[in-house]
Amino acid sequence: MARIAVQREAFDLAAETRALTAGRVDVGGVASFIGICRADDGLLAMTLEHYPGMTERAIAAIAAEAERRWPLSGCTVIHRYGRLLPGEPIVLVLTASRHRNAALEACAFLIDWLKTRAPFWKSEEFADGTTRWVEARAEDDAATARWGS
Amino acid sequence: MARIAVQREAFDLAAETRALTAGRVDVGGVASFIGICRADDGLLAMTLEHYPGMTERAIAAIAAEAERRWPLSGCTVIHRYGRLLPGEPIVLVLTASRHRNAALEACAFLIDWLKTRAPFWKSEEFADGTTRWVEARAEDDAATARWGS
Amino acid sequence: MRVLYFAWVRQKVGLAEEEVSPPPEVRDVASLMRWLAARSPGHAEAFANPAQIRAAVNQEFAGHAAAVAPGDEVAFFPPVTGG
Amino acid sequence: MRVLYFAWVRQKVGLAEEEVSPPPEVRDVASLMRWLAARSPGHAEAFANPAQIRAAVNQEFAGHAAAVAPGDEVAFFPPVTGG
Repeated sequence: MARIAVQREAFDLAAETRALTAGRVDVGGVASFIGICRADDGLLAMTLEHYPGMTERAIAAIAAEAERRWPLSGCTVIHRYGRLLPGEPIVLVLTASRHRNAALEACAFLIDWLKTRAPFWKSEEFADGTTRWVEARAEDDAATARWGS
Repeated sequence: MARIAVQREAFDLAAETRALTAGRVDVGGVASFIGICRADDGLLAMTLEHYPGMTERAIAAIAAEAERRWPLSGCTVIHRYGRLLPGEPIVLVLTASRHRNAALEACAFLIDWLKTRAPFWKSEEFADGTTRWVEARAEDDAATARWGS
Repeated sequence: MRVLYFAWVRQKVGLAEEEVSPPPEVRDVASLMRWLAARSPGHAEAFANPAQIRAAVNQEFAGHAAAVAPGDEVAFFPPVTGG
Repeated sequence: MRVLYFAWVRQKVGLAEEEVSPPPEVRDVASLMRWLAARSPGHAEAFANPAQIRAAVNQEFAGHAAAVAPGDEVAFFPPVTGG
């Protein structure tokens, strides 16, 4: 059963990692990915909007799919929303397994699917005062497609 | 230039992650993998022996290969040696990049190559008093081979 | 029926959500979009190009042919950009 | 020439390292293993199956055909199991 959180606050990587492994001696590897806000093209800030209720369900479904595909001993997904500055973390994916490949592959799978299957939208603010909605990218669809459906 | 450490002590995941991203606004993702000692088959402890001097060179060469293959903004490999108990972390690989795929793939590459190209040997102690050297596994060679040479 | 809007769909409509009672012939997502488009200039602009709009019915992603019924929660938004 | 042993090679030889002065005809890793095998029963046991042994010359992995020379640091060990 994955731990899912959708929150404004930052997350604690070390604490989340400990929670996946504390008291266990059957975990051989923990993989993680942190997505971070970049300051491309004079970006000042990014605001993430989401669909409360559906977001948690969608992420739980994605995590359940990862747990169906790989023998995970634990899985954590924390996705932030609200206004974030360059350098701030946006999303954390953590996977634990007996075997390194299961943890690494499930981690890559989760972040690819979150990109295209979790109901978040990003609005970017730039130094020149303009704002724009981030458009979905064909390469993210391709990254999702490589895992099959 | 990667940060390489070969040490007896545990490592600090959060501090190492911060070191890769502090003051930067061009990092879009940080991937990590932590290998952990499992208590399989009644294992009581594992002792890692290594080749001081060569170990650091070999890991630096592996990290340089990762930096040649992927556009990384940072890379950290910390490998422990000495006697470790079940549940204790053995190795940390951290990769940072503008793009998530570069970070995730380089992280998987590094741990695969460390398995077969870093001069470490593991001796296992079991509850029945026996000890044995861990043998190299054909599947680790296959995992290394998938990256080409 | 509760209708929710997100991202630029929300901005163009000018509302985050509204309660609507479409007529019985509105039975799927596509016909609901056409019916909503007539409610205001903002709605019309939001739904001007239905191919750009994604939907969810009762918090599950749904195609434009998916059925909708009184009591459903239906959401409209651009393609998602999570992660 | 400095010779280092690791893991079960070290245990069988009974030494972690030793200084040796092989004769001039010992020019590669394979002939060095044969020459070392004659030094003691422990050495003989360690090198009984050369196919199980990996080597490094001056801290770089080296095949059994790699050259060795006076002044080199040569290490012998089982296949590595890092990570």
